[in-house]
Amino acid sequence: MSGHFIIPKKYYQFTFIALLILTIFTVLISRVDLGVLNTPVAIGVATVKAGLVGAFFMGLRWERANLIFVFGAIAAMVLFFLFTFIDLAYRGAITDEVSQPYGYKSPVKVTEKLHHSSSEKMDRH
Amino acid sequence: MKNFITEKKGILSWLFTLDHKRIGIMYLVSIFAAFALGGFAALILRFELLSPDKILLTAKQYNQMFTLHGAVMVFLFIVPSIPATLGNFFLPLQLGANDVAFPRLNLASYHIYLLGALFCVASIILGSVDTGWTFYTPYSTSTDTAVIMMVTGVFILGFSSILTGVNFISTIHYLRAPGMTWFRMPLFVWSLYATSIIQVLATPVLAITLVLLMIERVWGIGIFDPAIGGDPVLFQHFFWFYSHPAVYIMILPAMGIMNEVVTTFCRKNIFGYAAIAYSSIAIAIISFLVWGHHLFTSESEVAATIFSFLTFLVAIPSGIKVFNWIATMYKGSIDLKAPFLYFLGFMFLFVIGGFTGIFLGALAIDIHLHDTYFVVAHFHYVMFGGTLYAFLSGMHYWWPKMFGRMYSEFMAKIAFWLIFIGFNMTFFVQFIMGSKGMPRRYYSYIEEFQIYHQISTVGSWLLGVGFIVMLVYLIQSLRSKEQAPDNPWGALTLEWTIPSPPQYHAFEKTPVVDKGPYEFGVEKP
Amino acid sequence: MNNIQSLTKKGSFYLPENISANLGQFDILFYVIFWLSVILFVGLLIFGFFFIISGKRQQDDQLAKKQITHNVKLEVIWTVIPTLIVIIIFFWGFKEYLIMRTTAPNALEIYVSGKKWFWEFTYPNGKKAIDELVVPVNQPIKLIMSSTDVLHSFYLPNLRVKRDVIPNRYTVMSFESAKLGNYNIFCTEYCGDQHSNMKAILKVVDSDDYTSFLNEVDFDESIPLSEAGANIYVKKGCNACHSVDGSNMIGPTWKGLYNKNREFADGTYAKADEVYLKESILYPQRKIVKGYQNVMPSYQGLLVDKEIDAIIEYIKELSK
Amino acid sequence: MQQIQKRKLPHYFNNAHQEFEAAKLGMWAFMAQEILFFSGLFVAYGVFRYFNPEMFIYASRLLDWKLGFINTIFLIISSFTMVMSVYHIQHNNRTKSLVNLTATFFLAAVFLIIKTFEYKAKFDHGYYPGMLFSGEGAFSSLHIFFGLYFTITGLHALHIIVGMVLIAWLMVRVWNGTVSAEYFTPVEMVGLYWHFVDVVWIFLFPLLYLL
Repeated sequence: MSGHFIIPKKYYQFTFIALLILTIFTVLISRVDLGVLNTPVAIGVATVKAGLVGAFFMGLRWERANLIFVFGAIAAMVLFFLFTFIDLAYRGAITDEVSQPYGYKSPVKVTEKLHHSSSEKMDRH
Repeated sequence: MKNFITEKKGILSWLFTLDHKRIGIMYLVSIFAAFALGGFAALILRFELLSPDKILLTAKQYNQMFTLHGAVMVFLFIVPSIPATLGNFFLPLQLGANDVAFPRLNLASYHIYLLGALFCVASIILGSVDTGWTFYTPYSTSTDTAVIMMVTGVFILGFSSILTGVNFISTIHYLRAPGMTWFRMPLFVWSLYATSIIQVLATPVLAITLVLLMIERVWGIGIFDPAIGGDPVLFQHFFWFYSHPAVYIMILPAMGIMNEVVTTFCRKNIFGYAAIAYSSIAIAIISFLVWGHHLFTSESEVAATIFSFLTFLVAIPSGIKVFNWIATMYKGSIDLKAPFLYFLGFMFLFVIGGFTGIFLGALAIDIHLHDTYFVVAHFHYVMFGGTLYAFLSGMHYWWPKMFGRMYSEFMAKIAFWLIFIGFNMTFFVQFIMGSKGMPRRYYSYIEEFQIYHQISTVGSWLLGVGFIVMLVYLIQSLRSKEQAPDNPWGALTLEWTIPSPPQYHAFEKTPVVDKGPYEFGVEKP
Repeated sequence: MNNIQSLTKKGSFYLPENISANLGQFDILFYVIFWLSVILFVGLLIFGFFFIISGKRQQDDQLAKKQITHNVKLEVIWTVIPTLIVIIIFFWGFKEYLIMRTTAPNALEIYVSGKKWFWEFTYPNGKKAIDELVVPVNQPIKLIMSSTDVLHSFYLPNLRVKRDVIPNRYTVMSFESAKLGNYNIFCTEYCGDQHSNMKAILKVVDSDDYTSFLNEVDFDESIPLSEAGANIYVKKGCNACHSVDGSNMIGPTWKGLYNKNREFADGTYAKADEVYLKESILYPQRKIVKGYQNVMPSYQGLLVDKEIDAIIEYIKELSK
Repeated sequence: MQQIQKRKLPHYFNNAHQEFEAAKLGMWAFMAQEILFFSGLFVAYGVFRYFNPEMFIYASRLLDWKLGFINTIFLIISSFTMVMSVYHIQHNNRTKSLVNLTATFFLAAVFLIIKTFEYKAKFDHGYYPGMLFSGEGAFSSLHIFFGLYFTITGLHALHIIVGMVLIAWLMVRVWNGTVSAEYFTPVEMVGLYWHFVDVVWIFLFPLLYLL
């Protein structure tokens, strides 16, 4: 276990430089419009960076017992995403459900025609 | 000989103690106060329902009363009930440790609990909330009652629960006595481990839900309020993602106590130790997959089908545990003392609660039974019949160990039967009323249901009397002078090897463990 | 009032009478699960009772007769069998659920709008009714439901169906009734003070009664205006929030209201004359009397002008 | 810098290694809780991006990504200086550790200052959160994006402020010698917390600014 095991300095320096490069890469890649791939690539690069910080800065690379918590939390988060999106994606699959155009009350000045595109997509379900 | 109670005198020595035993006792007192407040609200509710028209409360007051009953019972009483009281007191002792891993954090979690309770009580005074303990939007963001105060209180209480979970996980991992491997730990510790995992992973989602609710109510950012583009069903997803694992936070420690009680009062090794230990962890994991069965009437059909299937999977580990306990009683030498009576009560009521859960799991049946009194009866059978009965069983089982005094067995039996009959009279009638179509949270109802409500209310009076009798003989036992023996039930787990009210520094020499927790009949080395 | 069929007297021990044409299997599934649970529960009871009797402890520290710690065969059995039973129940429940949720193509569409504390039905020919859902028998009905303020839930116990009614979204529910008569409709999603009064009546009639209901005009000229106003006071649900005996409920009382000086929340004043009364019926939000919540839904399109005049006449009658 | 003070091991632990491991496990359990706390916000972001995708793309154009980029760089540097301060305290050269800690503290402060500039720029355009939203925009549900934007970045900024308080508390302890090579647990724990806050921003930056 890493208790008195001190992580050598070079690990930190390499991860630091890698993080800087990846950040610049994130910005550059976002310039290029990859269409549907935009979000997965951005999240992918962010996950790589998070992995680097977790593995070396936070010392997870030399851990064993604590990994269950990291992966447990990530699994719970993924479950949360998954099931919420199953409900949202399949709304109106069997009994057609139509989302009324957002009838705005006072707080928001309606500047554009009420029936904007996203709720039309919902109507076409 | 000084024990942890007479160690230091004075209220400050209690309020700022780092001793896990004293923190457990302080939690016990606060839990009783919360239970009294919630129970009193329940009695008023039932009294009001004696007739369809107004007896005591107006419609708005009735709504505030059932919200008070729900919120106080769930957040202030039943979530912290077993882990914080008996768990705090006996987890370190059962592991052979002298304290939890982070005593200051333990004290902090009690003070956070008091602060949260203060907020909840303050919200009651400032015109209490009338949204139900579920705070569904858009009603909770549009009503004029003190929602912000109550929601802040519950937000703070969430952190007390998280810190207890963090504390227990570290204690179980690192403070076990030498020789106590994972499969030589008592099963109460296993269930507290599973509970702590849920507490740590589920409660923060409640915290973020309540923060978003408050922001929605104050600034109206429009994620839950449908008038400005939000989606109320999204709030229900957020809320139940925490609240279903929360009901397993309530029942898992209760199941843990049942293992201790059944082995001691049958003087027999537990049947299927590994099966029970693994089923606790299995329940902890599957509990994160099933929250959608609270939304069968408002979510999409595909999601409802998946949630219904997974709900049936979570019933299997509970079934395994019940079968294992019955198998433990086979050929046991059974001693019908009060803790074991509450164990039998738990088995009787929890099995009824479990089977009615099967009704509610089937999709078509749930569409008819959703939000009716059938659901009210189901969760009272599982929470009252399950968690509270196990809590009472655990309290009677460890009462001589905690206070060094013995309660009168005869009075305990009277209280048991009063509560058992009162409970069944109150809630079994609600099953029938609910499946007939009586919706829940109704201030007035149609004439035909009056007879059911009247039986239920009379039953609730019996319950009230039963708990008063219990309070009397428990206080009487504290005032009696004669000292209870160190191990009145002849149990084998570590907490029974030390003097009755344990000293502040419980284990002089850390015990070495070389065999399982319930190996009766194996000669001591 | 019109005789609503009782939920408790008709139907089986646990369930109200099932008048649905396509959900006949529901009650069978309910009682299959019920009797399965009873058998298993009584089985466990007998085992437990027998173990207690045979195992009574004679002297103090007598150990158990046999220390059995596990029996793999038994444990496998009592894991696999419940899983199988439970999966069968799942599929049966799912099959029934799909019948419930699929709407027949020739369904009669009725719009339902849940407002704070009453239901408003809009029939295909535009006729609106409050708390009264009239449907022809043996005809699939499709309810397109939405709420104007908070969550409600439309529940027909005798038809075993329920669906949440969500603001700003249309949710759909369908059923087909096979029996005539009047049945209960409840709101089952908590929606505030009068949640328990948000009841409506389902009237299943044969098809020609249905068509006559559609063309029936609420208003008959024969009776005097104020008396018609009194009927509308009950029929349109005004009695839920306004009293006629002087006691103030959710809304101010109508007794002695006419030409009374009214102070509003924003500090302005006005006399309660015909213009003010008509405006408050059609646009309640405009003038809120001090000390009252702004919860009254607008009756625009719900009351024709003659009906509003009748109500104003009735208020004048009350204020004499 | 004062003398390093000897520390007595609490009575319920039997060796320092066990205490350090227990503290780290407790911290990781707390990190799991924080992951779940922010997961709620990410799910809300995902849900409303699914509801109105074009509006999110349009709205993220309104944000100034250059400031976001500089903020990300600052947080990564602060993570690095935090790790170096843990490294130095483990080697017992307390001055270097203190220097790194102060650097982390100031980088965090700069991050917050840039944040306030961004908020001010938003307020000038009238993009207030939720109810007070009075901004112009091609989409009528624009207020949802800014409601979410202010909630997520606000809560993240709150975590950074808590982090800064913890770092200040650490600087005091390094100074008065209660933290040293034998007992550096607090430094490691605050380091873990700080890296977590940085990781959350690493995810937030592309999601809010670039997509």
